[in-house]
Amino acid sequence: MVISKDATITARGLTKGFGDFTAVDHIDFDVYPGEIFGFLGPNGSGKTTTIRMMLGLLHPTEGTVNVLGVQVTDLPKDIRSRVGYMSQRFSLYNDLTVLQNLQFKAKAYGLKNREIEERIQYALHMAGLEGREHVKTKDLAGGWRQRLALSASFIHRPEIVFLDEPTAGVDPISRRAFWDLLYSLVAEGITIFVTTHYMDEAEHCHRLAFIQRGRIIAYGTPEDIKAERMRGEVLEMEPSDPIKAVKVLREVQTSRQLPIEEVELYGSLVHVIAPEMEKNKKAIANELLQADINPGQMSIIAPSLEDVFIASMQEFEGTDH
Amino acid sequence: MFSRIWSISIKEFLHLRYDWWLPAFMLFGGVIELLLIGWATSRPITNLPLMILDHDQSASSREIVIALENTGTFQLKSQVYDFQTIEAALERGQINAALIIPPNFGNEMASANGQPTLSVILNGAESIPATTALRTVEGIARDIGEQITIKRIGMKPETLARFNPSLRVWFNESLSEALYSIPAELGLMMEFIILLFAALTFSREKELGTLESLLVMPLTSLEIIIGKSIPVIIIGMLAFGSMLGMVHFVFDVPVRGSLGLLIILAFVYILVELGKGLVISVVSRTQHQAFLLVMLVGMIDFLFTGYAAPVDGMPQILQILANFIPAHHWLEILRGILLKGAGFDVLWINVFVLLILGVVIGTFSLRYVRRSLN
Amino acid sequence: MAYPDSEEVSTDIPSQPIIETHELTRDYKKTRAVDALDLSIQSGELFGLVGPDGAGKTTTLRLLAGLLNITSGSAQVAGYDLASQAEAIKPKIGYMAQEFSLYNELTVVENLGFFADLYDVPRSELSQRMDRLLAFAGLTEFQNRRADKLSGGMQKKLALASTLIHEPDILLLDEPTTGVDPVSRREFWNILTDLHLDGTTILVSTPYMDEADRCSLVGLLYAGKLVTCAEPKQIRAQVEGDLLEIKTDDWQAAHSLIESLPGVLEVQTYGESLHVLVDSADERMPEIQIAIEENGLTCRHARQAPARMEEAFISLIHRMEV
Amino acid sequence: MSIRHVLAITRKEIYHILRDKMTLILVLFTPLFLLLLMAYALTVDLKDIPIAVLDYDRSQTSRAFVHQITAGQDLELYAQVDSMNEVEGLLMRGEVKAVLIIDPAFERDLYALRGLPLQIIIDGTEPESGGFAVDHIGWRAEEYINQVLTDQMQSLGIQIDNLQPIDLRVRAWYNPSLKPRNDLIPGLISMVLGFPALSVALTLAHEREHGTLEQLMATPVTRTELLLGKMIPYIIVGLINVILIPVAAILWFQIPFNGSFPLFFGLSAIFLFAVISMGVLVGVFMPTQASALALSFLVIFFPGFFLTGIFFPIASMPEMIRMESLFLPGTHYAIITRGVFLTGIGIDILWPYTVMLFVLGVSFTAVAALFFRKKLA
Repeated sequence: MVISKDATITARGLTKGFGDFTAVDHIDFDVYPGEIFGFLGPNGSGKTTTIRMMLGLLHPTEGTVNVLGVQVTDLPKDIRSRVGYMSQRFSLYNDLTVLQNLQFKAKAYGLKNREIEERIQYALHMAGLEGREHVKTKDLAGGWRQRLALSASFIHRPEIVFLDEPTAGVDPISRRAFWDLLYSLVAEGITIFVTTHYMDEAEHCHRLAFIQRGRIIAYGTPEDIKAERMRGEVLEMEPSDPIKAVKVLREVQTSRQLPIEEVELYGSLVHVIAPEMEKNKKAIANELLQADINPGQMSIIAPSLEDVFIASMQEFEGTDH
Repeated sequence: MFSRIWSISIKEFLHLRYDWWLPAFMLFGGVIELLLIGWATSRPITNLPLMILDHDQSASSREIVIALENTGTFQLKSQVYDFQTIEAALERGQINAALIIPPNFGNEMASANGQPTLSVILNGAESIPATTALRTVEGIARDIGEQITIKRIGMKPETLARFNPSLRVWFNESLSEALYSIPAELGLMMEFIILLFAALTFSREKELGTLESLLVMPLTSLEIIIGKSIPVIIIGMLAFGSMLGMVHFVFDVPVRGSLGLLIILAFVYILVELGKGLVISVVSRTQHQAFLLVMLVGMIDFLFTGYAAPVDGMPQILQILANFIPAHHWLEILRGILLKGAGFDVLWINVFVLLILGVVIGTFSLRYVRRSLN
Repeated sequence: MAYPDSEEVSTDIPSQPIIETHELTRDYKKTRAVDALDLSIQSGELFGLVGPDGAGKTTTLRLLAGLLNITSGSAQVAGYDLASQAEAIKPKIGYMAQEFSLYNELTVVENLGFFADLYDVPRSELSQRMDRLLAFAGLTEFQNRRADKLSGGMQKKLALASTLIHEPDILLLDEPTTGVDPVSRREFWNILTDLHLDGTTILVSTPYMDEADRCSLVGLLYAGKLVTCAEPKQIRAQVEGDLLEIKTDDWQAAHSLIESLPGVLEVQTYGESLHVLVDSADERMPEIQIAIEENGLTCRHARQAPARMEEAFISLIHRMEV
Repeated sequence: MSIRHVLAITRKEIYHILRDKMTLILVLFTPLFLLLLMAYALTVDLKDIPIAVLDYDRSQTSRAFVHQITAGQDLELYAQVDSMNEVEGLLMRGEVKAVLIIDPAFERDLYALRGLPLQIIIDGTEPESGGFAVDHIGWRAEEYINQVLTDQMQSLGIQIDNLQPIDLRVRAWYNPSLKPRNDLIPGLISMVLGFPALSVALTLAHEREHGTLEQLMATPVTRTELLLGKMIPYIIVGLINVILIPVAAILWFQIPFNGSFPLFFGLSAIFLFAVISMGVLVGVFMPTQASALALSFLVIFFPGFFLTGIFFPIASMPEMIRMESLFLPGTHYAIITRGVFLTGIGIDILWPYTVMLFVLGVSFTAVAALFFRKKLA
C-alpha cells in the first residue's frame, strides 16, 4: 500500500461500520499541502464520519488513514496541536463570551502568552467580531456564531484544518470574505479539508471528492469531474414562469420526446442538460412556447459544479436514503 | 503542560460564574442547610406529648406527674379522665406515650411490702420517640423505687446510690446529639457536593456537544481530567472548610485532634469521591442519568456513615461492605479527630484503607474515563 | 397530490394584509435587534426575509410567532393583535425555529402525532392528513424510524411537516434549509412552492440567495431595518449596469486586474468565475477581454449573464455599507 | 385546559423515559432499591458489643461477675486490661464501645451490703452502642445482686426481691417489639418517593437547554398543560413504586400492614402530586439542569430526609423549623404512611393531612404556572 510521501492525508480502503450500516465504504483519497480539498455529498453520506476518523475520534473498522505522516489510531498530542477542527454542530461554549472562548482555545492549544494576544486579535478580525468580544456567544446570531467557530479553529496556526460545513447559515458576503481568506491561508501552505453544501464554494476547491452512501463516486479537480461526469451541455434560460417551465420540460424528459438528461431550477433561472444543445435548443424553446411560457434569454453555459452534483446524485438512485 | 491544564480549570470556573446558581446553592446553600438541619435534629428529644390518667389522685401520684414534667422530655397534655381519650389520641398520633396510675398506687407505695404498679402505653408508630419516652419513665420509676427501698430497708441513700454503677462519658461529656449527628450530616453534604460537581464535568459537555472539540485539542485525557478536577477539589475544600467552621462556632463541635491532619485527610477523601464522580459522569450519557446516579451513590454511602443506625447493628454482610465505602472511613476519621482528638497513631487503619480505596477508585476512574473519552 | 395550475393564484384587489407591523421594535441587551419595522404581507405570499447575519431575521420571526415581548410598535397577525392576543394567533401559525430540534427518541410518526395533538388536529382527519404529509415530504418509507436516525435533509423535512400538520394559514420558517444538501433543498422548496400556490402565507428567512429568488416577495433586512421589499425581479433590477460572467485561468489575478478597468462598477467572485458589473456590456466586454490577454492571463469564457439574486444582495449591502 | 394537550406531553415524556434503558432503570427502581437497602441497614439489633474490663479487685466474685455480664450474646469481652492508658487506647481506636472498671473493694462492699462499686466509661461518639452496653451491664448487675444477696437479705430479715419495687408494665401499641424498622420503613417511603420530583425538575431544564422549549412555546399549549403533562409520567412512576414498595415491605420485611391498600394508594397519589409539583416549581425557575438539581437537592431531597419527622420527632424541633416542615409534603405523608401501615387508621382521621397535601400540590403548581412565562425573553 503506497503512501504518497508528501501528502498530508492519505486514506486507503478506509471503512467504518455501525452495526449492519456501513457509513464509510472503502474510500481512498490523498490531500496535499497547500490544497483545499472538498468533500461533497448529501446529508448522511459519511462526510462527518470520515472527518471524525481522520481526527482519531472514531476508529476505522477497516483500512487506514494517515494524517501528517502518522497512522491515525489515536492522534498523538503533538500532531493534534498542528490540526484544527470545526465540527458541524456548534461546539463553542454558549455561556462564555467571544473572548473567553478564544482565550480558552488559544491556551488549550498551548500558545505562549505573547502569542495569545496576537492570535486572538487575528481571530476577532477574521470573524469580524472586533469590538464585540464581550458578548456572550449565545447572544450572537447564527451566522456570527459560525464565523466565531471558524476563526477559533485557526487560532493555533494549524498546518491542516478540517471544516465541516463551515459556512452553513452564513450570509453571501461573509461567505465570500471567508473563502478569500482560506485562499490566503492555503497560499501559506496550510492544508484544508472542507465539506460544504454550497456548490459555488466547491468550485474554489483545488480537488474534490463526491461521496454518496459512503462510497466515493467522483474524485479529482472540479474541471476533471465536470468533464468526466458531464456528458451534455447546459442551457440556461430565464422563463416567464420558471416553476411551470420545469414541470413542462420534465414531462418532455420523461416522455423522451427530447434527449433531456436533467431539468433543474436555479432560483429564477432554469438549467436544462442535454447533448448537442445547439440542435435541441430550438426544440426546447418551442415546447415552452406551446405551454405559453416565454423562454426568455437563453444561453449555453459551461456546467457548474451544482449541475454536476445534482446530476450525479440523481443518477445514483435518487436522493437521501 | 500546566498552563494547558489551568486553561481548562479557568473555563470550568467561568461556567460556574455564569451558572452561578449552582455554586451559590452548593456552597452557601449547603452551609445554611447544614445549619438548619443541625439546629433541627441535633438536640435532645423534648416536649413529646404525654397523657396521664391518674386514678389515684394521691400525693405520691402527683409526685410522679411533677417528676415527669421536670424531665423536660414530655409536654403534658391536659388532664385526662378516661381511657377512651388516650386511645383516640394514640390513634391520631397526637401523643407518643400515656401513663396510667392505678387507684391504690399511693397505699401500695406506703405499705411495707406493697407492690406499686404503673402502666405505660407507647405509640409504636414512631419508635424513636417511643423508646426515649420509655427510658425517661423507667428513670423516674427507678428513682422513686430507690426511695421506697431506702424507707423499707432503712438503707442509707448514699449506700443505695453506690449500688448503681457510676457512669462517665468520654469524648462527648454531655452526650449531646449534636456532637454525634452533625459530623455525619457534614460528611453527607460534602459528599453530595463533590459527587455532583464531579458528575457534571463530562456529562454536560457530552450532552451539549462540546466534548468533541475538547478531545481534538492537544490535551491528553489526563490533562483534561486534572483540569476539570481542580475546580471540584477547590469547591470541595471550600465547602469542607466553611461547613467545619460553621459547625464549630454554631454547634461548638470541638476540634480536639490536629486540624492539619484533618485538612490533609479531607483532601484525600475529596480525591476519592472525585474519582467516583468522574466515573459517574462518563458512564452516564445524559446529565439526568448522572444526577440520578449521584443521588443513588450518595444515599448508599450515607447509610454507612452510622447516622441513622450504628454500623455494628447492621447485618454482617453490610458491616463487611461498610469497609469498602470511603465515606464510612471518612466519618471514622472525622469523628476521631474532632471528638476523640485521635491522632494518626489511632486512625492509621482508616487512613490506610481510605488510601487503598482512593488508589483503586482513582486508577479505575482514570483508566475508565480515559478509555471512554477516546 | 396534483400540482395546482399557477393561473389560479388570485391577484385581485389586495385585501387586509394577513401580517402587518407598525414600527415594530425589539431591543435585546443594549442592541436594537428590530428597529421600527413596517411590514405588510398579503395572504398567500411566499415572503423571503434576507439580510446579513445579525440583521434581525430570527428576532422578527420570533416576534411574529409570539415568542418575544414587543419593545414598542404593534403588529397584527391573522387578524389578531400580536401584543395582546399572542396565544390566539398560535393555532393559526406553524413556526420552525432555527435550531428546530425534534424529539430524538420519537419516531417520525410519533413526532407528527405529538404536534398534531398540540394543535388539536381532529382525530378523524389525522391519519389521512399524516399520510398526505409523509408522501408530500417523501418520508413515507421512514415513518417508524427514530428522528435521530434520519439524515439532515430528512430531519428538516420532518420539521416542516410537523409545522404543517394543523394546516396553518401562516408558516414562519427560520432558515429551514441550513446545512441541507442542494438536492434536498430543492425538494424542500418544491414543497414550499406547492403550499404557496395552495394559498398558505409563508414568511421564511434564508441565507441562500437562490431560495430568495423562488419567493413571491423578498424583504432585505439590514441592522433591524427593512431596506427594500419587492419581487425578486424588481430587486434584481436594482443592480445598476449589466452583468458579465468571465472565466479565467487565475481568477484572483483577474479579479484585481478587472477591478481597476474603466466602467467597472463592481467585481464579485462566484465559484471560479468572476461576475463583473459594468455600465454597458457591449462597450466593456471586449475591453476586459483584451486587458486579460495583455496581462498574460487566458480568458476561457465571457458572456453577459442575467443578474441573480446573489449579485443583487451583495451590491445592495455594499451600497448600505459604503 | 385541553386534556389532549396534557396527554400528548405525557406520552412524549414517557417515551423519553422508556426509550433510554439506563434512565428507565434509574427513574423506576431507585426508590425501591434504596428502600430495600435502608431497610437492611436500619435493622438495629445490636449484639456482641465489644467491651473491655479493668478488674482492680481480681476477686473470685468479680471474676464471676464479669463472666455473667459477658455470658449472653449482648456483650462480648474484647479485652481484659490492667491499666488506664490501655483503656484510653481501646476507646480512642473505637475497638471497644464501653469499659467496665471494677473497684478493689468490690467483693467486700457487696457482701457488706455497702454497694456495688463499679464504674462504666462509654464512647460518647457512639451513644447508641454505649447506651446499649450501659443498660445491659446494669441489668446483669441487678440479677447478680439478687442472686448473691437474696439469702443474706433474708437472714437480716429484709424482704426484698429486687431493688426495683415498682412494677412497670409496658405495652407498645402498633409496634409491640418497638423494632425501629417497623416504623422507619413506612416513614422512608415518603423520602424515597421524592425521587421522581427530582426528575421532573431536570426534564424542564433539559427542554430549556436543548431548545425544544422554544418549539413548544410556539404551539397553543398552555403553561399549565405543559407542566401537568410533565408531571403525570413521574406520578405514574411514583405510583408504580407505591405498589412495589409495600409489597416488598410486607412480604420481605414482614412490616405489619393494618390499613387499607386502596386508601394508601389514593393518598400516595395525592402526595406524589404535591412533591412532584415542588419539583416543577424548581424546574420552572432554574436555567440549567445542574442548578435545577442543586436547588431540588436543597429544597426537596435533604429536607425530605431530615425535617419530615422520619428520624427525629417534629415535636422536639424548634418552632421555626416546625413551621417549615408543614410546607414539606413528606411530613404529612410520613404520618399517613405510618398511620395506614401501623395504626391502620382510615380517612376519617387522616383527612386533614390529605387536604394539606392537596393544598400544597395545587399551590405549588399554580405558582409554577404563574412564573413559567411562555416567552423566550
